[in-house]
Amino acid sequence: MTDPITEARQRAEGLKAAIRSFYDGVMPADLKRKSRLHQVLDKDDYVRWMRLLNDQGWAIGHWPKEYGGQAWSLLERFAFEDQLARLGCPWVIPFGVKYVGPVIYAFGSPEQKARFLPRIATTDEFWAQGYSEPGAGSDLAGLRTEAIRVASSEGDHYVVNGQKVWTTYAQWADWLFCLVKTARGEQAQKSISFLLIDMRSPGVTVKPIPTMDGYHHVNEVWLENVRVPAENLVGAEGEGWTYAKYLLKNERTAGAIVGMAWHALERLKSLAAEAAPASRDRLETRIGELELRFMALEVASYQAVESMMRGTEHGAEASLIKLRGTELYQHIAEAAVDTLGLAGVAWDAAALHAAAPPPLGPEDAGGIIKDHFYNRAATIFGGASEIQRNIVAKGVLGL
Amino acid sequence: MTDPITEARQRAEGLKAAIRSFYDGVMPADLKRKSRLHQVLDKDDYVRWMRLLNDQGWAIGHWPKEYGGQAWSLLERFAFEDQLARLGCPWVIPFGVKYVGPVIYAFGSPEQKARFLPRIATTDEFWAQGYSEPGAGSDLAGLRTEAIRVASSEGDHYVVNGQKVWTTYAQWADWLFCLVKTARGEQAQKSISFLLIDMRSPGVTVKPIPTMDGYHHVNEVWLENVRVPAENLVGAEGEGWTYAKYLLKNERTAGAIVGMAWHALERLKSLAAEAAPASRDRLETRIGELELRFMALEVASYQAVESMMRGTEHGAEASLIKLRGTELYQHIAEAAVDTLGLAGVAWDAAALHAAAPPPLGPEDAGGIIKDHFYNRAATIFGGASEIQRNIVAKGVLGL
Amino acid sequence: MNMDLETAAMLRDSAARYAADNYGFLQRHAVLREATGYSTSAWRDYAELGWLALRLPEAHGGLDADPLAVGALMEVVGSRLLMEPVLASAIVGTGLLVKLGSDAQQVALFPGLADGSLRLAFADAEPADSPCRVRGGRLSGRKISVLHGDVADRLIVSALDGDNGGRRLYLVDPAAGETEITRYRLVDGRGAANLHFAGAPAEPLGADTAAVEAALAEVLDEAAVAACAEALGAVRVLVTTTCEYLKIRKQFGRAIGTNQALQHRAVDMFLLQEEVAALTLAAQQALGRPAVERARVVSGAKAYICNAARHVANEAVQMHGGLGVTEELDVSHYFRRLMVNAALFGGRDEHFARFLAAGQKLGAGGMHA
Amino acid sequence: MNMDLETAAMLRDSAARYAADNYGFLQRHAVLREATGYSTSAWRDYAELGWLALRLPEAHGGLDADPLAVGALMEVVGSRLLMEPVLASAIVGTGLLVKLGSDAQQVALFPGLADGSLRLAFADAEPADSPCRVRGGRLSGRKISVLHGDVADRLIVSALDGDNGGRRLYLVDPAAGETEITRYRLVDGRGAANLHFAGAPAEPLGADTAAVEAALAEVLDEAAVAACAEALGAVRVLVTTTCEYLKIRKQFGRAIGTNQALQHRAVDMFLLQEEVAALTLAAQQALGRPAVERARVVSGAKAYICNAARHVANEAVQMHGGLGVTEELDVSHYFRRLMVNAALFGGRDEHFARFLAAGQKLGAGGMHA
Repeated sequence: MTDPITEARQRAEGLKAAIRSFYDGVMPADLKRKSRLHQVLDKDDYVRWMRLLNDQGWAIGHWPKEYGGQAWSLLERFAFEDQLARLGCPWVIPFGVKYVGPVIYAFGSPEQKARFLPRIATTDEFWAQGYSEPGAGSDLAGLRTEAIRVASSEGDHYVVNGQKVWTTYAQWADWLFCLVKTARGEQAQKSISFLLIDMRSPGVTVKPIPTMDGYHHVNEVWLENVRVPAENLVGAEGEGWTYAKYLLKNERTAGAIVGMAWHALERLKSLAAEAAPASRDRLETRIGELELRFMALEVASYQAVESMMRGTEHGAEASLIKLRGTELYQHIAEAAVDTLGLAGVAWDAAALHAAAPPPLGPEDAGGIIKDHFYNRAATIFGGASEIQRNIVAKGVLGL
Repeated sequence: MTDPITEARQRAEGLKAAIRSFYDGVMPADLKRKSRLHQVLDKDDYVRWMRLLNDQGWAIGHWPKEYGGQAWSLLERFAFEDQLARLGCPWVIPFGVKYVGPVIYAFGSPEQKARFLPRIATTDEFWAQGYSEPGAGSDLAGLRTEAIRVASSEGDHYVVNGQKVWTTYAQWADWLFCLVKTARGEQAQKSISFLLIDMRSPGVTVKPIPTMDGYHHVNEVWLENVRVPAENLVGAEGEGWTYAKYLLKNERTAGAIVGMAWHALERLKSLAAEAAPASRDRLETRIGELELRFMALEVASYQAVESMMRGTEHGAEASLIKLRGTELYQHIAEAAVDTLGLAGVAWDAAALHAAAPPPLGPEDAGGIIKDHFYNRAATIFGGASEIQRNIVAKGVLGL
Repeated sequence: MNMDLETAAMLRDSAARYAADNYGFLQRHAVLREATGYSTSAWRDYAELGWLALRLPEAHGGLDADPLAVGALMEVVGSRLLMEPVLASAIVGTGLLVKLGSDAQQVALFPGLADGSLRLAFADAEPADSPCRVRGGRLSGRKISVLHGDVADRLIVSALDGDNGGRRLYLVDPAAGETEITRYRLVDGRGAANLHFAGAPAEPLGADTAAVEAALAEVLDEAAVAACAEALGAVRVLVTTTCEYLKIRKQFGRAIGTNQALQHRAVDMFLLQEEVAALTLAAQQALGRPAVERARVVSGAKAYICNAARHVANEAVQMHGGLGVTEELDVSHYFRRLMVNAALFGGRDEHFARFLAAGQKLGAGGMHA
Repeated sequence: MNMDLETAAMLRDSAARYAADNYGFLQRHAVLREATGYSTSAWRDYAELGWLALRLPEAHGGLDADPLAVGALMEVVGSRLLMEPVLASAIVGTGLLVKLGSDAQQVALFPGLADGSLRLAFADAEPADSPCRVRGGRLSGRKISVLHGDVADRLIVSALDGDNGGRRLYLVDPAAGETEITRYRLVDGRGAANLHFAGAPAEPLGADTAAVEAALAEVLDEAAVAACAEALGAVRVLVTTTCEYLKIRKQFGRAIGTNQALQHRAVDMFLLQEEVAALTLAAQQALGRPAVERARVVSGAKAYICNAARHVANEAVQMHGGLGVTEELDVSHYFRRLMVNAALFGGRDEHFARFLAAGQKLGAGGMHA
């Protein structure tokens, strides 16, 4: 008799091996190169990537079998993201397969499941997430986007007004899953509902927010008298907070940061190997310290995932991985910038596109810098480091 | 025409040179050795030391000329403490000459000045400070020691009841200057008075607080129905807070931490020179980082002192010196402990006394460890690091 | 070795119960005043509880415990700051004897180890100017900072083999003469000694230099990992104690734990605790792996834990304010124990260097490619 | 050089006033879109304000300003993120010409420097595989990351003297042919270039190798110190801006600045700011001291300030939350400028190594015994 953890470990190892052969044998060279060099990926690249994963059965590997998934354990989910990131693969866009998909299969109507789940799996429809609002980043109680239910002859609908912010890839999205207020004056948590909004609806405006990495990731999404059919409400009115928490639980097991840190460390070591001999000693110590922190992150993360599977978690596991992972990743990036020296401050915009001219300096310098800027936000988005510490202080330490 | 700062600089340089010749020519060898090795100094050692300083005119160099001082500028005061500490001299016991002396000459009665000041200068009387109370370390509003004024035929007196804590060298003290409550229910700041208490009064009990360096520095002082003549009240009743703040201002310009850090760095460098060649490289970098932090502390401190003299201070100067100085000093001590390796965890108690047997390891290891323990409290006493940061946040940054 | 989480957990629970009942803070204060530097009655209890047979082979009535079980015990040792020579004698000394002892040596010494009548100490560090050397069965030279060397019944001493060359281990009976012992305490109160051998009778331990080197490396890694577990026990107590103190200590009218700055620092202590736990477990698991990989994980863990434990100890003292440096509060005792813990069986710099070197040997992909 | 605090303060005030009126955040956004990477009209203003003559000798109508005055200007450059080639041309390029230029070169070039019609860039870093070399007055090789090399009218290029040996400086007119210029922007938006010389006419600057080495060391130290002052200007703005934001931004119903954790972190930013200020002043004063002492203080300051500025920039971004990484808020612009600032004229590791080396040369007592 094998215990579930041992079995999950074996399956995770198998999955990792399969990913490595996929990377060697199936993954197109242009996608590999773009991703490895942190070049700019466009929507087509991402859709292609997500479909490649789906072809392997991996895009929705964590879904239950009845919805086409493989019912992965937490450990497999974690190992999947970790292994892809170690190889320097593109981001596994989570909004469909990881965030809204599970909410729909867990709480959606049969019609919603039939309508949305297949196209999420294949990325035939691209999703975005409408959570944050100006002035209500981490504080959902401050949510102001309102949805008012109106009865009409063609069936009920909601009229939605408000503004979402930091909406990643809203410019590509077909659908937005959205937290809205469906009741006033009530206790914040009981007034929030979970609505699916067609981005082509009249009244939806997407406005880019330029960020310092120079590319277009995040947006403001303005919702002005947007008419949303009542059947696009997930579950019950006022239960949005419950679904959001469920979704957050899925967000928690993010192995990507471990793999990303590993990949960045390997890149840093290659850069260091070319550094002037005089500075190599000190660099070696600095890299060694980062590697040691990586080892701590890695063993703590995998043990945390196993604790969650055993049900022996203390509740701070996700925060630990997020805090340590993002901070380590940023420090690796800083070491890479320092190692590049003067080549690390050239904004090699041309090198960030597939048909690139010769780079100004080392081949991957442009991507390292762009990534450094992009990931400066890693300790801010998805629950800022300060929020993570607040959560642990209150929820785990009882302070 | 020389500006006052330039002149003060020249005088400070002169003072430092004079201290160096004093150290080379006048300072007794046994005191030098005890102090350099961080051995245990007893009361006689300290009294002898303070009188040596007074013989040079330095113990009260910062007092106005009319009370026998030299009216040192802030810069000279700072340089004085800095230079002594760099040479590894004993602590300049501040309770008399630095703390209570100035309060007495600024706010005391002519009788008090005549009675106390000369014996403070010569350390004929040894003073201790009665500020902290259990549960009221940094929070003077929590002060509970009460002094009730009673009229009698022999003149008025106060009856004092309460407990002081962390009272350094109370076991040696002839006098205690003490904050007491002379009124109830009133606004905290208006109810505090500044009283001078003869330690030989009936009802005064001194109880040592053993600390982890193994020596007797701090005490609890219990005051039970202690009768204090009314003429030992300094200034006016209810003005104790004003005097305490004045005293604190004198405490602010503490150059000793700069000199102590310098001295500890030099000691660390000697230790490192004997370390195994394999670890010397990494040690060199670590020491270099500490030296760089020292340089920052040193230039920031001296510029802060000059700002105070110019009246252009922002108010955070004292906190900066305290925070940076104590944290650096502790980190230097940790590096020394690490450099000593196994020799750094032997509790060489015998080596801490003048008539010491051969040390267990390097000659100064015992003292380094003892000092490490003693100065673990440097970020706690005299305004903990947390309190310093609160002060700057509120008082300077307006947060 | 079969890693067995459940057996380890049971041992941890029973040891913790024993220590809670018999080794409270005040009881320990009494132990600190004993001439031996530890409690002889507790030591007898340990023998009865089977702790001293943990590392002995089953064939000799021992438990042949895996690193998880050893770690479980060491966690309790760290959490209650037990003063007895568990690590020095029952783990390191016994481990060397198990791996290197001849049948005769094992038959002669195992019973005493199991019943606690025989205490071992391992003497390794020496001053550069007086290396230890054995010629014709006689040992000369100096050893320093020998943990529990003040009370050991037998010493295991590393020395140059002056007859055949190479580094070997030797069994020395300090009572057999020609051994001068300078006894003292470490900063955490445990006994130690500097030793001066002037031709002390020395009996070789282990068949040859190669066997000694291999066994020594393994046992020293076991010792380092046991020290990690001890640190974990102490760190857990400091984190818990500090969080409790933050809840009860009031300043300016409210609990100081309501201050966000202290909350965040407490969280950082807790995160370090979790990393110490994770690395300890990883290092225990690594003890069975090939030498370079074992070195990478064990030394990485020890180096990281030295620093993490120092940070936790510093923060625990700092947040307890003045009380944190007093003898009356346990915090300062954990502070000192962790200081010794960090220096024993390889300090942070030594292990970090070994971690780096092992990484280079493992090559670019490391263990995790 | 006579250090004059008052003159410096006056210059700082007047420059700050000019920049406040003419170089606000929106005005700068327009400058960022200019093809030159800087504002030609602002550049003309600087000439009129005398900034471009600051470093010129009085005999040539210049101000012969001391390091305090140069620093005062650079502080304003940093506090408003001015994009023009003040540092590259008016300080470094001009400094080299003042120290090394022949009478003829000075007479020919000073007027253009003063009126802004002539912009210099200093080309020093080169790829290891294409070092620059001059033979028979012709320069070959590559240079990289030349600040404002995209617009410079004259380049000062370090190269091996292929005729006489040793390292020299040369004046090159990029318009005179045989110079290929790859123009690009640095991450802070300022222009830069990689240069490829294929026999470009090159005119020696400086009498001999020894004179060049000495002058170059001095001017590079001046440049490093000017960069420190620029960092100080930027750091001050970030600290002030962050404190303001903490007061106005509300979360969970109250200003986030009421959270003690953020307060303490803001204090640490402020302490770093004060240390940056103190080290900058110390480094300015050290420029007049003997070479080793100068190296110790200047490199120490630059190394410390690189790290301090990075910490302040990171914290400023972090405390501004998502806004901190947007183009719309100035914080991210300061972040990028400080990144460039740290890399120019010697990065943190290079200066730290020089700080160490100088310390060893100064010996045990250092400067402060």
